[in-house]
Amino acid sequence: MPLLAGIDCGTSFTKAVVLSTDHGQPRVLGKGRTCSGVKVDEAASAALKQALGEAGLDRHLLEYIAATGFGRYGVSFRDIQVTEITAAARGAHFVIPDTTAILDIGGQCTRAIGITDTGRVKIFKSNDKCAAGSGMFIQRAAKYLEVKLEDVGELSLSATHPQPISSVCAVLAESEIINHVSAGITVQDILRGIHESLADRAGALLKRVEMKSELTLIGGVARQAGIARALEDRLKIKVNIPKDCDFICALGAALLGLKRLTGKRSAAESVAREYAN
Amino acid sequence: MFSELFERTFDNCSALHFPSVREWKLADPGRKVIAYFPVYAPVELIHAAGMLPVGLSGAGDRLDIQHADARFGSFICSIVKTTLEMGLAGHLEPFDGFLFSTICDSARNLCFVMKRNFPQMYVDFLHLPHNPSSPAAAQFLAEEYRRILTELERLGGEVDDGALHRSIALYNGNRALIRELYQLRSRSPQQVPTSELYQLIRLGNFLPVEQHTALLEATLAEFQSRNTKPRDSIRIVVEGSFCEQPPLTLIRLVEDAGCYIVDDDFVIGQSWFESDVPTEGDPLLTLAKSYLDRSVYSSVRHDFRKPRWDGLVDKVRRNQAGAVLFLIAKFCEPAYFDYVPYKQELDRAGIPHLQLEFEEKSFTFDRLRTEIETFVESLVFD
Amino acid sequence: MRIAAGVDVGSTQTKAVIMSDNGGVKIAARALVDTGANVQRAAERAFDACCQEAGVHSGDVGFVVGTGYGRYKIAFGNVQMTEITCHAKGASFLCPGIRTVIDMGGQDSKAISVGPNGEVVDFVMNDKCAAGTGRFLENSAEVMGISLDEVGPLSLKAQHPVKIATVCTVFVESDILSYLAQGKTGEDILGGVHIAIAKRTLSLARRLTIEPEIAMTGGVARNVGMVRALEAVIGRKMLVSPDAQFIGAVGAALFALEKLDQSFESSIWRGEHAAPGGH
Amino acid sequence: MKTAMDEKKEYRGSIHQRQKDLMLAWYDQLDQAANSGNPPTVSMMISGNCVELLEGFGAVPLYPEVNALQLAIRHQSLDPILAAEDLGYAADNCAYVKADIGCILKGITPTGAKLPTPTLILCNFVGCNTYLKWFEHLAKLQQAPLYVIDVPFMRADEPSRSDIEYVVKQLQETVKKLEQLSGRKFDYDRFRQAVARSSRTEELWSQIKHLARRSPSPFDAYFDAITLMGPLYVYRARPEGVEFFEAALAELQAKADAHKGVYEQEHFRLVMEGPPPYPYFRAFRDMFAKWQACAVASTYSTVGGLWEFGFRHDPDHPFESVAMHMIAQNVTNRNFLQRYEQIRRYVEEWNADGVIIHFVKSCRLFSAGQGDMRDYFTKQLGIPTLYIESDLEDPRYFAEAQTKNRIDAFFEAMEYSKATASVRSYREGSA
Repeated sequence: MPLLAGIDCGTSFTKAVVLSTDHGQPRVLGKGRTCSGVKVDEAASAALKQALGEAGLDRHLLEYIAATGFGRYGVSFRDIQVTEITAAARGAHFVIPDTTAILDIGGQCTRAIGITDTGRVKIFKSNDKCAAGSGMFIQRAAKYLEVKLEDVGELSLSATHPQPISSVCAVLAESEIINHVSAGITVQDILRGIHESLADRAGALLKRVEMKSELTLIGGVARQAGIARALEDRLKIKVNIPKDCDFICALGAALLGLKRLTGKRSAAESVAREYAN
Repeated sequence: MFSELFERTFDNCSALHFPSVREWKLADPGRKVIAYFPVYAPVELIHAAGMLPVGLSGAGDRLDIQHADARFGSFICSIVKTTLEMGLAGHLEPFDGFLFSTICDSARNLCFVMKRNFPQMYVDFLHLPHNPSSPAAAQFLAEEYRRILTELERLGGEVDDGALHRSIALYNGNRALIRELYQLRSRSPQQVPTSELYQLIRLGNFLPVEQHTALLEATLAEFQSRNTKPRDSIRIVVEGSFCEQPPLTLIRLVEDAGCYIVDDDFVIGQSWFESDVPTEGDPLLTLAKSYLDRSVYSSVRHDFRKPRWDGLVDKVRRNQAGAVLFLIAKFCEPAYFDYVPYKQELDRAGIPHLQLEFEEKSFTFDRLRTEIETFVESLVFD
Repeated sequence: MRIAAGVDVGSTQTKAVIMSDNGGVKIAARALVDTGANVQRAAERAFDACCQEAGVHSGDVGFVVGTGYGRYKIAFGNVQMTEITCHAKGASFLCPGIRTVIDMGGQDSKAISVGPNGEVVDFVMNDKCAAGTGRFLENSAEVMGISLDEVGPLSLKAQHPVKIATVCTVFVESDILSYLAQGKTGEDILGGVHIAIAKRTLSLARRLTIEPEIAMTGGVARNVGMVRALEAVIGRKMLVSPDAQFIGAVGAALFALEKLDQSFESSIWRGEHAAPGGH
Repeated sequence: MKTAMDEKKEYRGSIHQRQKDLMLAWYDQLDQAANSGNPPTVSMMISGNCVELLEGFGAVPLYPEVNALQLAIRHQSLDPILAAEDLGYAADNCAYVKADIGCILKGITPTGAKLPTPTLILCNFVGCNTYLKWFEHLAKLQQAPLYVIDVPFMRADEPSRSDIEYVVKQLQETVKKLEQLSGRKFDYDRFRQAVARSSRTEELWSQIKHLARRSPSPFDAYFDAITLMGPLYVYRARPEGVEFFEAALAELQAKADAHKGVYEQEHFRLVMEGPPPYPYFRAFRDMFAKWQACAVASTYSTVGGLWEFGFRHDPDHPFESVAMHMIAQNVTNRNFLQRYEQIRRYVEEWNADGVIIHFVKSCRLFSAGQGDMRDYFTKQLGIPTLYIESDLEDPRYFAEAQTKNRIDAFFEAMEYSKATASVRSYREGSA
């Protein structure tokens, strides 16, 4: 029974999962999560330690470690690294097998990924020109409008005259909000406007990755700020939110690791067989 | 090691103050140096006039833009700004003239902004025909070349047909070698790393053609003698960097991510003829005809007889490439536009592709690296 | 004696100043509040606080000029003027003889050529692209998990300031993160950030003719690191008034005083600045 | 004092309605062509258009730009732009092109009238490389024949003999092409007549432009001129065009003689450089109206042709004069320094107080280098110049508050210098 780990070194958090198989089926045994800080290696070990702890296992038992995320090359003890996009696709596919599109609303960059029925990345589009659709932007807006992030969703629902945000630069979009405020527009209408513009931009990205009638939403801020609802209303689609979706990338990395590992094994076995004869 | 030699030569040549150019001038101060903006420039005319043609290809990350931003504002590509900045910062002092051409709207306006800011220089604008199907085009271009040659003669003295023919022959030889290098790379990319070939070709921007040709020969031999073992990589064609040039690091990054670049349009101006220009007859007319019928396609050359998108699909097939990587300079409108028909034709032909944006001056690539690696991973993992 | 007020409703903070004129023109009181989501309230709060500190009745204030993005929301204001005009006026009052004003705020950065009477001769503001504004510093501070007040002093400790590729306020984050990953020190990174903004600001100011007498205004003027960095790239010392962040309000108050003044010069301004929502 | 609201801004004489009718009639012709295949239609660019040549076939011009701007003024440009971006066009591609492509994809037209697939897509290049891409892509999308007239750019002060011959030859090639495609014979006399009418229309238009030298100016040479431009490009070579501009001149002449200006009091006289932000056309105009600032000249109104400095089409040399118009007598094919010179002349001869440079991100032909232009006017000539950025088609690039703020500050400053000047003269007078 193979034992391996996937570690996702994100810009703010580092997440790890410990994975094994159960009658050939991958199973998560433990999860760990720490702040990334400056030293990637340390954060990775810490997260891994947590995950192993939860699984009640010892590190030396691990056969294979796959790293992903911004700091993937910083994990000195990795066996392989893959990008967070590849990992997200595999992870989401494992959790929600029939999903065809993934939307990742990250800190500064929103990303849409179209995947095949095997969980392979078919096509992806990042919106790195316009961070006005990013998580950081909503956080700032909430801060400026003096509302808690988790209230944003509810408030925006009670809007009567949504005020769209047209600017395609996060900073100028902030000025726009400020202008709205000084024009006396209600917080609700502004928040709803932000949500709608954000959904529209995401929609444009998703069109380019051939989204059908559903998508899987990952990325922490997005969930808190009630964006899922906005997406459903605006784009008329089903939005899946995998449980503990922060770990999707770590999981995806682990799954790819498993692929490599089992691949290597069978190769090794066949070689062994040759020598046997 | 060969590649180190490159980098030294490359760094030396492309240094902000153009040391190799100053050397050349120092050897005989009477001689003139004419800088040309990418992409298509009639270097033969400049060479025949006894001058050194130098390709301006921006300043990479070597220069902070301090003045040019104020002149060109937002939404304008970097090479336009760095070129003006080099001038305003005094780095273009060794040049006697600048030659621009009809490649894009920003570059054209740059020509006249340069004219205003450097009145003592010879600044000229070459109109390359956009209507090759017109029987009148060749004659027009020949006369356009004549006009420019007359200006050059005013700077450097009489030029006869013999001299023009000799220059044409020299550049024919140079380009033939470049074609051979490209073919070798396509046959066995492991022997010809693009990061090296790229520098080699770019050196043609700075070095006198005679020197460059010699260097090409030497390098070709060196490449042929290598027996590097192939890596597990995907064969790709790079498209879109015909004018502003990507940082070397980015090209390395593409290779490290597991790609063999088997064809590209880097520094396209150095290899803009698909076959030799005839060396008899009226040299200006043959050059003109060659531009119309013999020059390689690019996003800044318009010929509605043969669409560029066919050119790309063709290129992919010819090189048995598995994918296309669009490396597009930020705010390069011609490249942005062509991406659409290119994309449509590639999709139709079932050829996977990825579009990335760069700036000559960028030097952190985490975002791009993630996307390139994902692209490769999506092609290798089942 | 004449009492007038200027209220500058900025994007993040609202400033009010009361000025009096008996004998010489003096600042009688200042007040500063966060603008927040209710601009009108913010203006009132700042104004009232200011009256209180000056010990005057709002009724005693003869004329109020509003400026800043929220100026049209100042219900009690008599006239509105742009902060550009007010900055020039205020700067030449607080730093007599200055000819060039460099103002760095959260959303905008601008440079103004100022005439002998504090009038605007020419001005430029950051392009459609907000690169290099004060917000750039805030984001950097946030990414590095330190407070905005720390960034300036820290940046001065830089040994080998890093090179910052983008002055894009939004994407500087990835630059900083990769430097942190490379193990660069916070000081060196912040040093690089400050230099990057300074250069960007200089290239903005270059669109004007930069005169030797330069003043820096706006919230960022309180950041000593930014002031030094700018001085380094410009190659000149800059005047920074302790009232730097009140300069818009001061300018507005000065115009208000002129309104009360019946002399001929002031008639230049009479009724000229009314805009929708004005009187 | 007056505010923007109660200022009477637009020039609204009887010709305003006639302009509307003419443009609707044009769309009707296009609609008819879409249904019946007759008359033949030719897609062309506004800049240096050779509408006279089409008259020789009784063909109707189809101007994608006009459709695009109509859409923007009606606040309908964003959807088609997004549709084009879904196709892969970049955020930084010309939004005119995106809007036009988007309309074809979605079957949108400005008035609802059907638009035909053109008999010929004729790219009259005139300096804008984006035109080449635009028409190439249209030809690919609409499966329509494409022909490019390659117009040599103005690299010297005057076009060379070979420049003119080259264009004349291509015009004649175009004639052959159109004969094949339309099945109609080219009517040379009709062509000459058209050229003759054009020179008449141009004379009238030029006189109208010179009326703006009066103080107050009877019309706004930016905002109002745009209203008059439609007929100029579509009907210049037709009787309707001549009549229209005769009426326009008469009306404006009368207004000028009565010393009636655009505003009750003309406070500032401006030269405008760059296209307007069509998606915010009204809002933008109000920002100037608030200060009773009137444009007395504009470069944008010379995109289709530059006539106020004396050029006219010439019936005695029809092909040559059409070529001349395409090469040398429209702002887009003239080089950047010639544009500086054009603006400088406007400031002097139309006696303006300042220059407004409007950078539009879509159009690099117009905008690339306008910072240098500002440098020239402020530092070399000492002319008050305001530089603002937005876009001519894409509503996402117009920041209303910021733009308003810059414009207000600009006028606050100009006003002070004007006022102090008047104080000085008053003092000198009284002393």
